[in-house]
Amino acid sequence: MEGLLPQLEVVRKDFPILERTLAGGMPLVYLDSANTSQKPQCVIDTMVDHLERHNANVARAMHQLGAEASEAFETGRDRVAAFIGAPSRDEVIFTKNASEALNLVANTFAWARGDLAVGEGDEVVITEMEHHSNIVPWQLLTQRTGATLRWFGLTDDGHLDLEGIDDLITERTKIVSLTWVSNMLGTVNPIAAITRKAHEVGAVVVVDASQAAPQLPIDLAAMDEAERPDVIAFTGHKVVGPTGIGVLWGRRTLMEQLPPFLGGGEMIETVTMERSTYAGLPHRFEAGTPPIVEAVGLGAAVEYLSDLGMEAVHAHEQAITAYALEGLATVPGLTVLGPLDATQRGGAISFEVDGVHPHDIAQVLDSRGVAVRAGHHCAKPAHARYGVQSSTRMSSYLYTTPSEIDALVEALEYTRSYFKLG
Amino acid sequence: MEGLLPQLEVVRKDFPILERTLAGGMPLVYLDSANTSQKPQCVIDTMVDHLERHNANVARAMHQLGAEASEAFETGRDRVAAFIGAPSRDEVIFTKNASEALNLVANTFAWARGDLAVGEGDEVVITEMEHHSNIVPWQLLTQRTGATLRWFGLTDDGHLDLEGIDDLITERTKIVSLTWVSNMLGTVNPIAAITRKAHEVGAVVVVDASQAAPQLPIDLAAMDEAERPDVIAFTGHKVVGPTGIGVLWGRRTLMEQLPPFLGGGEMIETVTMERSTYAGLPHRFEAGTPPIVEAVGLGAAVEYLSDLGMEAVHAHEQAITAYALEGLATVPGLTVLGPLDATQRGGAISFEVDGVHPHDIAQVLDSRGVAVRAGHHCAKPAHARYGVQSSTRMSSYLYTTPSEIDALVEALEYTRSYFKLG
Amino acid sequence: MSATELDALYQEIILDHYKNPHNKGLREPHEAEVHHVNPTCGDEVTLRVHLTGEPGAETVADVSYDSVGCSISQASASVLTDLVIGKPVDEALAIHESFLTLMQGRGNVEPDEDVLEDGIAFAGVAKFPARVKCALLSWMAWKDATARVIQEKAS
Amino acid sequence: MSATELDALYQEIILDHYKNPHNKGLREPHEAEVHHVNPTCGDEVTLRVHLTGEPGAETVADVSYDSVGCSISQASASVLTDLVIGKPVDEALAIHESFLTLMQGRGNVEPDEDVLEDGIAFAGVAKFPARVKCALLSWMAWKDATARVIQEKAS
Ligand SMILES: Cc1ncc(COP(=O)(O)O)c(C=O)c1O
Ligand SMILES: Cc1ncc(COP(=O)(O)O)c(C=O)c1O
Repeated sequence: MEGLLPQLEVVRKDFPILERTLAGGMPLVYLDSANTSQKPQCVIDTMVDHLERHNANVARAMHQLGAEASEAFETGRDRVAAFIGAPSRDEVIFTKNASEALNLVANTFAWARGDLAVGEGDEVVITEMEHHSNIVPWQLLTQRTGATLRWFGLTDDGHLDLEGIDDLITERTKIVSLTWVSNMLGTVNPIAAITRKAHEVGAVVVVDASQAAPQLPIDLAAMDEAERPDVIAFTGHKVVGPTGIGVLWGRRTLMEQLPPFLGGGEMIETVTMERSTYAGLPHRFEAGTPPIVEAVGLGAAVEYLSDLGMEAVHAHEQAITAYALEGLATVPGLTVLGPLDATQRGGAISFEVDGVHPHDIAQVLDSRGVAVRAGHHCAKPAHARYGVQSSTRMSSYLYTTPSEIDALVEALEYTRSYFKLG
Repeated sequence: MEGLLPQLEVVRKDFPILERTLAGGMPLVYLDSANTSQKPQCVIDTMVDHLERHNANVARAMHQLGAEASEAFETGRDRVAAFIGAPSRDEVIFTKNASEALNLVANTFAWARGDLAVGEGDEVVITEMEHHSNIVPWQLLTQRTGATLRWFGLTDDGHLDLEGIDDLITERTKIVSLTWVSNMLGTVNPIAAITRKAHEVGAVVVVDASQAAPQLPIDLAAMDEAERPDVIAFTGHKVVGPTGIGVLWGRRTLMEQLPPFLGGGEMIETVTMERSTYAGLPHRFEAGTPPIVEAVGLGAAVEYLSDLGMEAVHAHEQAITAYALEGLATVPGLTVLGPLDATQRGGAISFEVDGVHPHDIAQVLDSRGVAVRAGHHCAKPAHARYGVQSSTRMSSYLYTTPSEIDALVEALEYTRSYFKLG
Repeated sequence: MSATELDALYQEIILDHYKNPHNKGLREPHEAEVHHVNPTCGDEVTLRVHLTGEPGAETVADVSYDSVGCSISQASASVLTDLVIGKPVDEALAIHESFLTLMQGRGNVEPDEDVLEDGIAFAGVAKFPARVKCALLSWMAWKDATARVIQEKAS
Repeated sequence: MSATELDALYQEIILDHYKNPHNKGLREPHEAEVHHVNPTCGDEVTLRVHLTGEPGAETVADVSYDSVGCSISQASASVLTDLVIGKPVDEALAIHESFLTLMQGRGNVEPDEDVLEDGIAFAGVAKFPARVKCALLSWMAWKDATARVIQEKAS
């Protein structure tokens, strides 16, 4: 099959969990990577080496272990900056996950004064395909400031409905926040065009890159400034890195204007009992001990991806997704939610099967070793838009093979026969 | 020496980093544990096993890996709950560190309405010995709500000045937030008495247990309710656990009344584009993918401490601290900041040496393999109170030996001679 | 999970109740209506309770519901209504307790067929932590609704 | 770190400047005063700059400062003032650049004694990342203050 990662079988050996067998001796077919990705040995080993040999707190410590830990931690930041082509490495802020990164922006906007202040008459625009983590923070912001929340609807075939864009993005728009790649529909959104439009009216653009960073090559510095988002957020555990770390890249001139988020150690310049002044970027938004071993692990993770080449990872995802769409089309009663053209979408495919509830599908699949997700995938509004309450989602990644897709399709056939569907 | 951990040399073998040698072949003498603790092999191995064999997202995943990961994650919560004697395991909320835990409380109080609302005329009381992470959040809260920030001063010998307590804790007091054990002075504060007093006026009591949890046995359920804080916060990396995880224990009836902090995946009950409702504790305050492998590691860490016995760990700290205070007293020109009686303090000892700046002390110590911290230790106001701009701090832990203290004292003598101080 | 465990989960009784749920559809009269959601998967139930009799000695006169969800959650709602309708509230609560114990027993609790009748088919569910919530959704809703009616009557 | 590296860090010249700092104490006249802090350790410097001459061709007429900090930060302030006072601003900025390069070179940059004079004693500091900030504190303050004066004069 064209487009697959060269030496896929060798790549798979990098991921120890893929050797696991499950109950009944079933080999693991892991198709839940949009939920969280598996970790290559090099990421695990790098973390272990750090904990066993270089563990110390960073920035504050002047001894040799402290210097080693600080160097390892900041190298993690350099690598992440390189991974997304950040215009400046100081614009890379470590959070605990993508959700915190998005909340950081929404929460600080609530306290912003001057140009960035949000209040009555102002509007925040999101979309109906957002993950809850890119909906609730903006609900809280608008409820708390009296601003209005608005959103792009979706077309029947799973795209953003851009028809009303001129009515939606206006002089009243302060912030536009949207996902690059949908975790439910797989849709890849036209980030550059929407950003350009939003910038024309002076709005700040926040992009949830949680599903984009794992699969698309990103080069912020190479983007036309008018089309470059002001903030992007993603999460470590979906890019073969550990949990406990997320990334917020934010344009310096914006982030320097936003008030502090969490207050405490490391984010200060000076503290008296009466008042404090704050450190520069990135520390200003990194209160307390940062996720040190996680940044070290994330650094190794993005290095691993860069060594494979994000172009190659992307091509692999597209090949597998095309193959999966074909395979799923052969299952009677199965309907895919979202775009059907693999070249226009990411690797998460949500679907329904007539007559079987997603839970029951996932359960039977699991008995065959096939791990998928069932439920609303933290995208209730998008499900509601298509009149479904939940769906089953398969999501591939760089280690997914065509034969795993075959196993999924077979297991779906088995599910249908298990529940005695004609 | 009495009070030391039995089989200290065997215990030390649990910590791989303690075998390290530094530049010049110097063995590591790690006396910076109040900054971050070292990790036993069992914690590292548990994390590796999780990443290599059980990695999946939690709660959302219905497949076998998901069930294993959820079980491992929630077992981490059970273990932490047992470690502090939490009245209910659902009151244990995972944050990214102690700083986030403290900010979570301060930040949500800013949006609280009704009984918990904070505004003009209300007062928040802290102390002059707080870590910046327990100062800045309350500065932000009071600045943003128009409330007033007040604080306990310190006595010359490093204790809270409780003289004016009746004037400080009054009907106007909404929140009292203070540290259990000072990370700079070592002082152990009378938490029970202050909590009782604060509860009498209806104030909420927040306790920063970042330095207490590593060294004192804590049993919340056993405390008289009137004397039990409403919230305690601590951080994983100081209790031989990983970075990237902190703990907030909060009384259910309080936490259920506070508005949401971060919004997103897992903290919701239901989401529509217009509005959302929120999940119960602990999920209500755990937006997004939690620190999964970190919770698993932290669970192993507190198990490790419980197996040693927190009474024994505490006795060890006290024995080492007493020995260190004796040793430091022999160094000419050295002044300890904080209480001089080991039974009344924790294991962090900050000091000054006439004629040498703390940076320079730490540097020369480091050339002998002795790792200490120099600076303000995120406690600028406490330093200012004693008229010093920075200090050197040694901090021991359960793996510290008397001969490491000897090495410190010797290295301090060497420092004096290096800088040609009589 | 082996095929046998799968069969233990999806007993015929469960699949029958799933395909032909009893007492589904909201009915009058009722004194309380509650709406419960499983936040992880989105399964939902709206459930009504109608109690008759003197305070302290009420009887479950009717339970009706409307729901979306998987086979386990649908079937357990159906079984619930069969078990409690017509029973004194005390006895119904005891059945609830017994079902809860079975579900939380991780597969180590022996169900009592005299008490749980068709409910014993759910014994296999207890081995699937992720599905226990599905089985309990309507049971928790029923307990909540019943408690509300009793509290209201008392006040 | 070996004893030799320690000696490379604490060169006699540095300890001399530390014990007898040049130009310490705030003086008049000045056109800008800045206050810089090293957030990690708390070291502080207040620094004043007095420039003379035509816009575009200013001379550093005076630099004075008050500071608290370690031997490295104190000595580097002292050396800074020796190096820049009396120099044309352009030349002083070039010296600044050269000192910065030395400090950020991780020990791989060969210092030019003709340009840096006593400043070459700081070559050993470059190997200690945690101390580089100490050495740069007053230099950054000076550049900041100088930029402010020039900007003010221009506007
Ligand atoms: C007393 C005290 N409070 C709070 C903190 C903050 O902990 P963290 O940096 O893990 O958020 C620390 C440690 O740095 C501490 O010693
Ligand atoms: C599109 C999208 N946004 C945000 C998130 C939240 O990421 P996290 O749970 O790591 O905060 C996810 C994943 O769960 C996602 O898929």
